[in-house]
Amino acid sequence: MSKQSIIVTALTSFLLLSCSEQTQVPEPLQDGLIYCSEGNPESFNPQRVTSGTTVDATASQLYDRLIDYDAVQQSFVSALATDWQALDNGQRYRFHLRRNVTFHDTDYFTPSRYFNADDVVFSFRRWLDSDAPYHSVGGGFYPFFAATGLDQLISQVQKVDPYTVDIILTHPDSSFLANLATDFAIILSKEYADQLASNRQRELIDKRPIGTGPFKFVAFKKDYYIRYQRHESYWRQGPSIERLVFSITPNANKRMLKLVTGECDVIPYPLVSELKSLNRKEIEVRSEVSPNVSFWAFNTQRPPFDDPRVRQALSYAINREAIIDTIYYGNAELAESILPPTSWASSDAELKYHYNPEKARKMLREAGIPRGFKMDIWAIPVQRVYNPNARRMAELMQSDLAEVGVDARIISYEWNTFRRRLSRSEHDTVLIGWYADNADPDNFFRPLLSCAAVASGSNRANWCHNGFDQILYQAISTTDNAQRKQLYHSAQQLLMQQQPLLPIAHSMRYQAQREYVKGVELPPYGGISFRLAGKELPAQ
Amino acid sequence: MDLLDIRNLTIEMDGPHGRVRVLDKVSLQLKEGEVHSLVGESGSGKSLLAKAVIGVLNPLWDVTADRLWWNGKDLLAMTPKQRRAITGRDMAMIFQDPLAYLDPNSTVAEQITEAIPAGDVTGTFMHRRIDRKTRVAQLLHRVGIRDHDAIMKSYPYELSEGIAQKVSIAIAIAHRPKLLIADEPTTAMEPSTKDQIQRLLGKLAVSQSMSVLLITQDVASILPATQRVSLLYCGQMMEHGDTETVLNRPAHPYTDAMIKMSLQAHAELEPKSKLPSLPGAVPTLRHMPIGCRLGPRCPYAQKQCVKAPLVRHRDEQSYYCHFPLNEPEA
Amino acid sequence: MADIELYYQDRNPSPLQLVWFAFKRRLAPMISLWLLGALLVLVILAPVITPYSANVQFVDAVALPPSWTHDGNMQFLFGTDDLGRDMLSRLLIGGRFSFGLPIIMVILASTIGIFIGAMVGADTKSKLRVLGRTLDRLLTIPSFLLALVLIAILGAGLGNAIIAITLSLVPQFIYVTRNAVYQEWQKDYVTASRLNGCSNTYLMYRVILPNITPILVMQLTVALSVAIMDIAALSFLGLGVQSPTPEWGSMLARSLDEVYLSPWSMVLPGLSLFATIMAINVVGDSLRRAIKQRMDT
Amino acid sequence: MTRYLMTRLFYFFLALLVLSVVTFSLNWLFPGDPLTNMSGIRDGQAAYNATLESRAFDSTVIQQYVNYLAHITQFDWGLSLSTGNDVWQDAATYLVVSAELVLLSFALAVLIGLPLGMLAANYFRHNLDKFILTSAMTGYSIPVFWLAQLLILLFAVQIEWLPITGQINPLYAIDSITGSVIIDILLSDSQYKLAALQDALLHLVLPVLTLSSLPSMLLLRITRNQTIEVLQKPYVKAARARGLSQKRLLFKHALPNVLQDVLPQMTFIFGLMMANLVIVEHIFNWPGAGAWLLKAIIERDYPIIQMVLFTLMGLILVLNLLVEIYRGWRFPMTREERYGGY
Repeated sequence: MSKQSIIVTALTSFLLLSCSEQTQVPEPLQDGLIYCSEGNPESFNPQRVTSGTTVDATASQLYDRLIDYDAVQQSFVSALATDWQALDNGQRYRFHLRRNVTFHDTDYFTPSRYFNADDVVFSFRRWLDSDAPYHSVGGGFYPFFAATGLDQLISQVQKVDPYTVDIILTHPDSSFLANLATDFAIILSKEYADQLASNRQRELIDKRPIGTGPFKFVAFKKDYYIRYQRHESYWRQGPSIERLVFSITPNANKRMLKLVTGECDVIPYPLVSELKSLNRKEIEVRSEVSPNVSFWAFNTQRPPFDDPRVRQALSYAINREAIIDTIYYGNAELAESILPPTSWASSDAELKYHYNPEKARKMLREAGIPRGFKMDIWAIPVQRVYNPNARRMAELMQSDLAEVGVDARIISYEWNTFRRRLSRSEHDTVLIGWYADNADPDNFFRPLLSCAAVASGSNRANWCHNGFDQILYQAISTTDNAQRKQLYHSAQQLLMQQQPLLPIAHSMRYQAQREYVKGVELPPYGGISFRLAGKELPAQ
Repeated sequence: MDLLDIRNLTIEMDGPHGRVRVLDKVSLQLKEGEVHSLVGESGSGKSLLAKAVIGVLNPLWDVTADRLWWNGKDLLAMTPKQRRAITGRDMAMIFQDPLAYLDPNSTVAEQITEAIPAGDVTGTFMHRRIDRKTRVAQLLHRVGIRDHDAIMKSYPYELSEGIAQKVSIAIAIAHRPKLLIADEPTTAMEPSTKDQIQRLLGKLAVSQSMSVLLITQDVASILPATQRVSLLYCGQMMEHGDTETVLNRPAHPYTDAMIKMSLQAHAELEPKSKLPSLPGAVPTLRHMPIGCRLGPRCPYAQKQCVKAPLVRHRDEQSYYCHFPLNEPEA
Repeated sequence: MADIELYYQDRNPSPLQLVWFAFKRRLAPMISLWLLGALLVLVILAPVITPYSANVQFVDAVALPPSWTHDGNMQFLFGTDDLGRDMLSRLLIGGRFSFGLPIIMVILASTIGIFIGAMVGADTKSKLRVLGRTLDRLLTIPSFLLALVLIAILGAGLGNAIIAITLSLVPQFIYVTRNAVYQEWQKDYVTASRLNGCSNTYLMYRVILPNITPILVMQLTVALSVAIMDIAALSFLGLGVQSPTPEWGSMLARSLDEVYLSPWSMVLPGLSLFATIMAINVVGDSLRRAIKQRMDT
Repeated sequence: MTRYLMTRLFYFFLALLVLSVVTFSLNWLFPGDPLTNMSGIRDGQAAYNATLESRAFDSTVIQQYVNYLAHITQFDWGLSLSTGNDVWQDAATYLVVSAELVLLSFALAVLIGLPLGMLAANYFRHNLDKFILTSAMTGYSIPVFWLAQLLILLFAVQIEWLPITGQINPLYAIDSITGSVIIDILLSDSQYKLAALQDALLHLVLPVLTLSSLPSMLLLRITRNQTIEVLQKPYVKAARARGLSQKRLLFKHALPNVLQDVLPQMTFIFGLMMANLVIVEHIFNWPGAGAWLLKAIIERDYPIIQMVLFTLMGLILVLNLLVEIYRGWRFPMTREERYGGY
């Protein structure tokens, strides 16, 4: 064959290839699902983080917990623990473990035994015991457990027999089981950890994860994708899809367009109003009431934000109604307190900080803040349940602040850099938020504003108030809900007076997906789960 | 039949100041085997005439003629393809500045090879290659280049002007044309080279038995072998006819002036004689005189000259003038 | 001037004038030039003629379409953006950053570049030749990459972007000036002037510069379109102008989130950018053609 | 030719050397510790003192530069400040991704620009020429980032022909071995190579189209103007007087002479593509060097910035060298040494 005819043949086949009418969806696309996540996971171990992005990518996909929380039944249900009892007046919990649960079998690890008590003890000691060999891997920092005080609460984790574990508390705590059911309290494989340790590759435990969850890890390319494969011998009903891909797409607009073109099957934090105006029948937008709050935290360790009068004045300067309208398009409720009104502990607090630039100006003058005072607003670069567009919110606030003579600058970094710098307290103020990991009201207070949370880096206001901590401590020591409600009420009063942060909104949680996607539910607490995910492609 | 028969050829173009007639009703006949010289100052339109014949005129210019015949066939009525079959085969052209008219990025061999008729070389690929090479060498020999091997490999910018013109001629005669148009082939050359080229052209005209239309600026540069001569001024034909007759007994004042000018350059003048040049300068396209365009400069001009003169004939010569010189005594 | 010329007139227009005569005969470049002039006036007068301040937010008029559409409102001619800011005011004020600033940057860069280029070009001794040849090669690196390097050093922000783009434009001016001066220097008329005893400074400013002005003017238009494109691109990538300052590139970037809800917020800045660059390119291209025409005749 | 080659190589390496001096001095110009900027090892890390010594930071600047040169000739660009990975190891796939994109776009630009430019020139002053020229001017003036967005809205969202981001649908599970998605597909053991290839090609359309728009239009204009100029040259007239067909005239005589002057512009066009690469990769989420550079600039990851900039600029120089060598070989007239240089 002559050179020319080779070229011609190649060209024609190329054209045929690219133009041929697609008669059937190729198999990899039929049994695979793409979730366009909003950012990179920091690690593949949720124990080490508080960021929702990381939790989404890991907790429910790769791992299981001892117990789960059923939001519909509002009760704890069995997971890796088949049943449990509270002993010794609530100071000791005994867990009976499930048998025949397998860890992931991947090309980097092949488990030789089933899940047992050793794995539970190893997983808990990782964050509990600073002498544990794996404690310091990845920095030795476990913010959720530090912020909730779980690392102080649990005094010991004991293996009773291969399928029984005892957890001993220092004192009874009404939020203990709730915290245990969160996405952070996951179970790792001790056998894998030992294998890594003998290969001197300990740091790989959080990079190439092994768990018992419905999916196993395949590959991660930073900024581009995470690939998962179905765990064939999952212990309970698993997904009907073979492959799961997290396609990392930080830009909200691009995420929406990719959903429209079918490059994404499911997207979080959609631009709801945009999608609705598109009005496509193959796209479903789902919403769920979600316990969350977005707020503007002042770094109270930096002057002049250490002065409550400044914080109050700035709070008066912000037009929060306008924010609800333009940023949330009305799909949110103005936050009176950090505790959402859907919580049982919520009491009707009165909105104190009405938009009042006059008053703000006056208070700032009294506090000795000169006109043209410069400050930074750090705006999270990703969309969150509680804040669909922090940058834009910051722009709104920028002009509100200009109104009272404050010159605000907006700062934004890539999400992980942002979190790193934030935890180093480099910010003046930050627009961020929180969504609940469990149903306990304590989850809104201790991880966010306790003194322990200052140390763990999740207290964005760096605000440590002993009286406030005292109230929180009292509230978790009792199981009497009426009494707790009373305590949380006074905590909120104190907050409103001190104003370490300005609560902005409680938002609905949204998720958009192609209509053929089944089984991807929106849990009110915690991250997204693809455990039951499936696809029902229309027949060709 | 005339090889080339031109009747009332007119070329017009749109200039910045309106329509300009750059060639005004020029007629010219050329017989097979004839050496014909076309004389005119720069801007007289002699190159335009040649380009119109060969068909490389700017396509935006309007060419009209009562007759533009090649061997009895109407050139203007031909399709470009038919025209191309004649151009370069039956007629060829060489130019004033040979270096500019050779492709700077092809070797001499490549450019000559391109001109060799496809029918001349046959056989297998290798045969054709060798054939071509010998043909190129032959052609180079014919134009008097001996060291053909070195020249063949050269690029035009490596050649001297004389050699380059010889190469141009070699390209032109590769197809054994019936007519060679030589557009001021020696104007810018130094005397010795000029002489060489002129002799080469004369020799080729005889040995190849082809007609030559030689375009020159002055009467002195016409080939010795010239049989007929034409004089153009500002796009108008002034006079044409048998070389002997025209040069010895010019009818047109312009011819007269041209002859005297070349004599002035070549022969020593008698003392006190008047300078035989025409007064004034060649008019610009913008200020073209009406009627006989020589009018403003002609020492014999009268009112009548604002009307273009018709052709008149006298023995072996034709002229366009109301008041011819050297009229035979009645 | 009279229609009939009785005598051949002996005008001696300057090279720039000659180019201008050739330039103004064509329609498209003249329209473009008028457009640019109008834009310049608008941009200079922007603070006076804008109906509102660029950053004031009308809470009750969020994402209002332009006035000519059904839902539009004459109060906001080009509509408002997602925060309720008047698009017209933002576009006009944005023009100061997208069009006005580049003009200043180009003037700065050309002053520096032409000065250095003239000095280097006048240096006929070959001492600097090796350096010059080396720099020629480095000059093939586009200005946007240089601007990125400078941004990497200085950090993002408007001021830094201005410095970065200005500096990155300078080498092209040096290059063009040097070559033009060098070529001119070789010409016979310069040699003649030198033989007449003109000083080098005199030669440079009175003999050579007028002759290379058209080339420099053309380079100015090229640099201007590059500067506009670069500052818009930097702002689009979030490395240039920071919010709330309106700039066409950054307006474009932030409009992407609501392409569907308010398409005009994406179309208008993009169109302004496109029209401006197009006009400059048309002017530059016609200049090039006019210069060529002058040199051919 | 040998002399020509030697001087070109000399200037090439000299330019490369100047470039390395620039990147070397960047380490001081960037904020922070020069050693950290250079090696990616922060003060306080265990390896810091050892690096201090191995990078000759206890010696003179000249020594440090020589040391730096030794490191980069071994492709040791230090560690990334944000991930701690070896920069060059990470770079390999990023660079190949970009190379694929750039080569395809460059090829497309040449395929569009050259023929259309010659076509326009052939129809000089006809309506076709005016039409092509106007479209070229339009295409040349559209900001790349706006064009990308318009193309996405048209082809991906409105008529749903093409995907928007990435190299391939990640569900095909093609491992990124070389970085070039087409090669990776061919290397992979996937059962769906054909479908994957089709998907990858569809993913390529928009980025390639966007990236090649400006260069192709620029090339078109340059080619057109140059062709018009060449077509008015005496030797073309002479060739026409030899009865050559327009086709032969264009391709045999005009094209080489047009190329002679268009070729040097190729380097410039290539440079423009390198600049636009950053924007295009950012918009289309391509895991290439441009997007990587942008991220590094935002995150102030200096070892990466240095490495990518040096490589991109170095590539432009390499192309410049290749073009010069080819030009000198194919068009001997351009070997200016024959005239003693200017």
